Amino acid sequence: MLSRESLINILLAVLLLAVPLAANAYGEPFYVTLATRVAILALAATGLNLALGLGGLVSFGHAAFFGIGGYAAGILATHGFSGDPLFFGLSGTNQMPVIWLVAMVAAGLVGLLIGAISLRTSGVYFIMITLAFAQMVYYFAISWPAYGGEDGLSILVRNQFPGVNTMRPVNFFLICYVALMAALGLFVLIRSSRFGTALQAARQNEVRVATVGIAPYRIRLTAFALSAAMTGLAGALFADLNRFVSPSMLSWHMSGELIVLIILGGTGRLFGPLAGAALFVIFEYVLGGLTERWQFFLGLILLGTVLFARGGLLGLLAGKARHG
Amino acid sequence: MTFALALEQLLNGLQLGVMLFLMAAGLTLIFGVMGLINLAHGSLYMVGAFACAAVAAATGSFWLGLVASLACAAAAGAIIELLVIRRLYDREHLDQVLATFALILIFSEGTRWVFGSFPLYLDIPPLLQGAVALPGGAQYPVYRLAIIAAGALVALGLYVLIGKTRLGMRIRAGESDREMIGALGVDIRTLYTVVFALGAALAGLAGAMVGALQSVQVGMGEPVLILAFVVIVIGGIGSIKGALLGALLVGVVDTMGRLLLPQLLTLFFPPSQAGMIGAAAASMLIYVMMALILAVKPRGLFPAAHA
Amino acid sequence: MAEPVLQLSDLAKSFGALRATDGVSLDLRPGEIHALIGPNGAGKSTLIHQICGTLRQDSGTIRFAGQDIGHLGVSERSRLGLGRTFQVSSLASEFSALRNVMLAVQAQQGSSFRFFKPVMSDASLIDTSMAMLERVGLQDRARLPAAELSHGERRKLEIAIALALNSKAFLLDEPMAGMGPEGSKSLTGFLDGLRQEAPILLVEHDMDAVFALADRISVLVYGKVIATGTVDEIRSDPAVRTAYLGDHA
Amino acid sequence: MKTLVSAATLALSMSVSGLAFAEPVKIGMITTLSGGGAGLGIDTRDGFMLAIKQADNSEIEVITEDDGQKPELAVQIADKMIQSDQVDILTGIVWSNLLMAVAPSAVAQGKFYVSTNAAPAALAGANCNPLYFNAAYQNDNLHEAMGEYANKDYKKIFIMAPNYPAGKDSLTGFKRYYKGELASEVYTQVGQTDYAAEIAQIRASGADAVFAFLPGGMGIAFMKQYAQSGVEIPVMGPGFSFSQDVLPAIGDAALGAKASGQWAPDFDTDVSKKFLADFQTEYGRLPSIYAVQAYDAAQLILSAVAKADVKDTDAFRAELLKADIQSPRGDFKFNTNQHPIQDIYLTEVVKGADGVLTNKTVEKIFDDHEDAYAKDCKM
Repeated sequence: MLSRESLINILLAVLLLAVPLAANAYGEPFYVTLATRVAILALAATGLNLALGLGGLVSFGHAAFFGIGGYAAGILATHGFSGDPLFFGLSGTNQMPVIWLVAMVAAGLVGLLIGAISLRTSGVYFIMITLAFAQMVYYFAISWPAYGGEDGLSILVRNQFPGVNTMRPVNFFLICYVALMAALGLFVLIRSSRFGTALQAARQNEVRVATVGIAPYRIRLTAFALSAAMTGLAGALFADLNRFVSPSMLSWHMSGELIVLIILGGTGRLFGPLAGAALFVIFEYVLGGLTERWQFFLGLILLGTVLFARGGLLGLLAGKARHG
Repeated sequence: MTFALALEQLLNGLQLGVMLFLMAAGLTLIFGVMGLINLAHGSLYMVGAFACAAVAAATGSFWLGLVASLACAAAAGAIIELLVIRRLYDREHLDQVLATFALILIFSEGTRWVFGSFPLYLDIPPLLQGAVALPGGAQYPVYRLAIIAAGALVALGLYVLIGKTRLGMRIRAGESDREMIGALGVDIRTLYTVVFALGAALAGLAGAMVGALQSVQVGMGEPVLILAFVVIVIGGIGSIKGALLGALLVGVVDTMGRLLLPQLLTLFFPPSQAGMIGAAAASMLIYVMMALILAVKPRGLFPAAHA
Repeated sequence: MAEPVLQLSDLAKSFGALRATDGVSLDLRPGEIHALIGPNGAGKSTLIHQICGTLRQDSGTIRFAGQDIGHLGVSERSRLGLGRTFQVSSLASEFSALRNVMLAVQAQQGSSFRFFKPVMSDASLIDTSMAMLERVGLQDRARLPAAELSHGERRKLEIAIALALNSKAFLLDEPMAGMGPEGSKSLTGFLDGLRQEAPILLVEHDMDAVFALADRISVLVYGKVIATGTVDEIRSDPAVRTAYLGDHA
Repeated sequence: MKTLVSAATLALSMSVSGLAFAEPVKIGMITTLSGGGAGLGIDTRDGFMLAIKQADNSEIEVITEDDGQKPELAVQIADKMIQSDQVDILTGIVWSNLLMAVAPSAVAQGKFYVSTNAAPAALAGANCNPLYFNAAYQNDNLHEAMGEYANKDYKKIFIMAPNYPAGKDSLTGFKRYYKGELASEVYTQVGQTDYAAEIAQIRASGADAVFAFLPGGMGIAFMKQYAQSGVEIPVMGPGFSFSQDVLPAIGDAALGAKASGQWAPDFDTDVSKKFLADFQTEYGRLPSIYAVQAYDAAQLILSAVAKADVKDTDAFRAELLKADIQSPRGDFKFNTNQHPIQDIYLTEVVKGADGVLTNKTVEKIFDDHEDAYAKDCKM
């Protein structure tokens, strides 16, 4: 017998697939683009959810990984397009699978580095330090002239996936959808695995984990790097969606938005990021269509969610979260 | 580099540090007493600057504007404390981050609603116009010296307030044991509102003073907020002394780095490239410094005992 | 006499002017229950923290299972087999009782870096863990979140976790605290059998339990061990009587 | 945010839709209406709409949306306008980085892009495109003009710009024409608000003039601080540094600053005077250079719409290229890379009779100035 939350999750997954397919059939490709945006933001937030939801690590710097993934795509594509070698004689590429791998490895390694220092602290220190490190990456991207600096980097032609015409919005959407579903699947596996057990236990009670002989630092650092890699993958897809990367992907507002997605959807839930991303994009689109002041109202909605509806959207729909 | 330039840059670093201290002191006080992380602190800085510019424009007096900035920022602080912040004390940091992030959106867009999108004009008062001669032949703006003096006064005032007064005693008690002072019959809710308004007023003061030097515009508080975070992380969250030393350290290192790094790099690169790479490196310098300090002392230079 | 499992030599720890641990020497031998008692503020908690590694001693050594562990972290000491329960129970409160024990079992198997296999279908984890829960009598409560267990059940759960770690010694910090008379009685019986498994350093206020269980007792006052001996020796020790009962004994 | 401006004309066209009537030409305007850079976008929108309103053409429909100065948002809006609203022409973007995110893919999808301001070198040279027009200038132009002007009066100049591509282009442009000695070349942080460190360097540099490209809030902060510093070295910059949107916030500190521009409010031509009066009547403030550029962009589009069907790409492009408009700037024609050939003037900040700060024309620096990239453009 499926729980109410599982039913809602299935419904969300089906809706995210059905709406853009229908829109495509009715000749409204823009809604496909919107749905792609939802899928990618949900993927980025699912990455963050590994650290934040499972591990309780409130990272206010995940924009760094999102942006690094984006730049990995942008830089590889630029070199692939121009034919100039990258470094050590390596060449660029326009093949998505290669780009994704590079994006994940790059974001994961930087995550390892940032995590190694940040995880020596906890609580409010951790929040501020991850924020500060993300700012550091942001300023680096802005002032490093080689790849466009503040102006960002255009990807003139969307990158390729073997056997798929990625320029068709609906095809690219399907790629992103599959990536999101794979990430959610991975999230489920990790959550119920030994590693996930240790990670979640470290969130609930750090002393308990240490007392059974598991070093919480190593568990968290691994989770942080995995989380960074997943968010990095989303960044690479986001770059391909917009055919453009810029330092604004690295800005602290982006970090804030990723947290917002998780909270809007429902903290600590598998589909929280997806529900949150959908809600966020709908707000942006509907409110943005009504008023230039939409951020004011977004602020009010957020405040209301934090103060009065702590479970987020899924909390309202599915009731209290349960743990194994 | 001449002595005059070095002295001038040192003063510049000091002035930046003092300004950061005004921001960081409020942040760290609020964290120390209430355990709250307040992202909207930069919005209070902006409120101060806008209040000062609006009142100065209406009355023609910078000084009235300065008073207004203190009053408005304190009032804004008290209002958000009463309406929003006090619901967050018992919450996780995550909720606090989110709620105060939402406040930033509301403040920024709200200010734009009221004042429009164009930057406001705020000039330095006639009394503080111009520059004075420094030893070594350089000149230095009077107004910047005044900011340094004002910051020093505030630091001294905070020292007296926290060390010598009844309110300060309660604040210290609040930092070490929240339940205890409640049990002792101190009205903790009022204390919290007062501390929050005090922190807000300091941010507002910083905003107003800096507003006269820069442009008064929406979003002006955000870069400062992040620097203030770096300051209190370096100094040790909850420690006023740490905030002061951290602020001065960040101010001087940032200013000197921006001067020296590009010059240093001209040894290795042509001037145009050295300028660009140097500027890139200088903008990251304080973050690197923060990382190094944390690698050695994860709780900052002066960790507050209870934190 | 067999080599002690745990041996503290001349351990000292000060907080400013306060000497919380003042030259403590103490050992725990195989098969025994060694009770550590003392009035409030005697430094029992500080001592426990040093043994399990959350506090670092200023001087002195801690030897456990044949090696010096004074410089090791909490998790490393746990892996060597130092099993511990807490004064206020410390559990992953959202997890079920079963999953709390499974965490210990997986740590014992040294395999927390497995990312894909769901633990809830991992027989090697579940069977061992259920066995531990059965030993403390919690098998019927296995699927309840730790937060929903009663006080006494949480105590038992902690012991089950310590059992799962195949501990070479148990460090039990006031296991009787907050238990009703019935609970204390059954727990006393359980601990009595547990000493066959591994020796127990028992910090306890409940004197009935202490006198019923302890092979030896050490009395800690103001950071110093003022007496160590059998139950009868301690009962008749004049220094102990003074410390506990004052002059008008 | 979304405003269907010609609602009345839309209603009209619907009422006659039974007839075989040409579909209206849809123009998508993406510009910055919120956030720190909103002032520039608002002037862009208002200048553009002034021309549209004056034309009163029922076949034109303008959809305006706010990009919030965020590239990814601009891309999203462009996607929506192209895919959903099916616009024919895009325009309005203020910033080079947003333009680089939107324009290349828009023209790749067969839409016209007429730039009202941003003009990165990347789109002016080898990567020029038949569907991409720039009605403003090429980014380097105003800096080149200041370099040329500096040759006259100065020997040793301190040059400064933010550390981003437009800043780099700025100093490159300046150096392309300036022949004297450089006291120093300094790159500041993007969004920097405190220039004490740079001012100290200026003071110590022994320069006889300062060239600073610091648009928006950066320029406001720099000029105010510079005025207080006691440094007496004259400051100059490209027109954006002292345009009408920032002058009120800088205040008297800007007085006397020299800048370059293709237009100033004191231009003594009938077209310019009429534009100035119309703009002030409509919006109650002085227009900035951004308003003029957008006004001309709208005029260009209108001139082409009158003669060709926008769906006939080649014909429409040919009409645009003729640049058959009356610009407040005076002479205006397109180069081979579809960027303007125009005169560039030296201006000085003065206080007008009513106490409002404004730019006064001093002299012409360049006559029929072309940009440096046109020769690389093969179309």
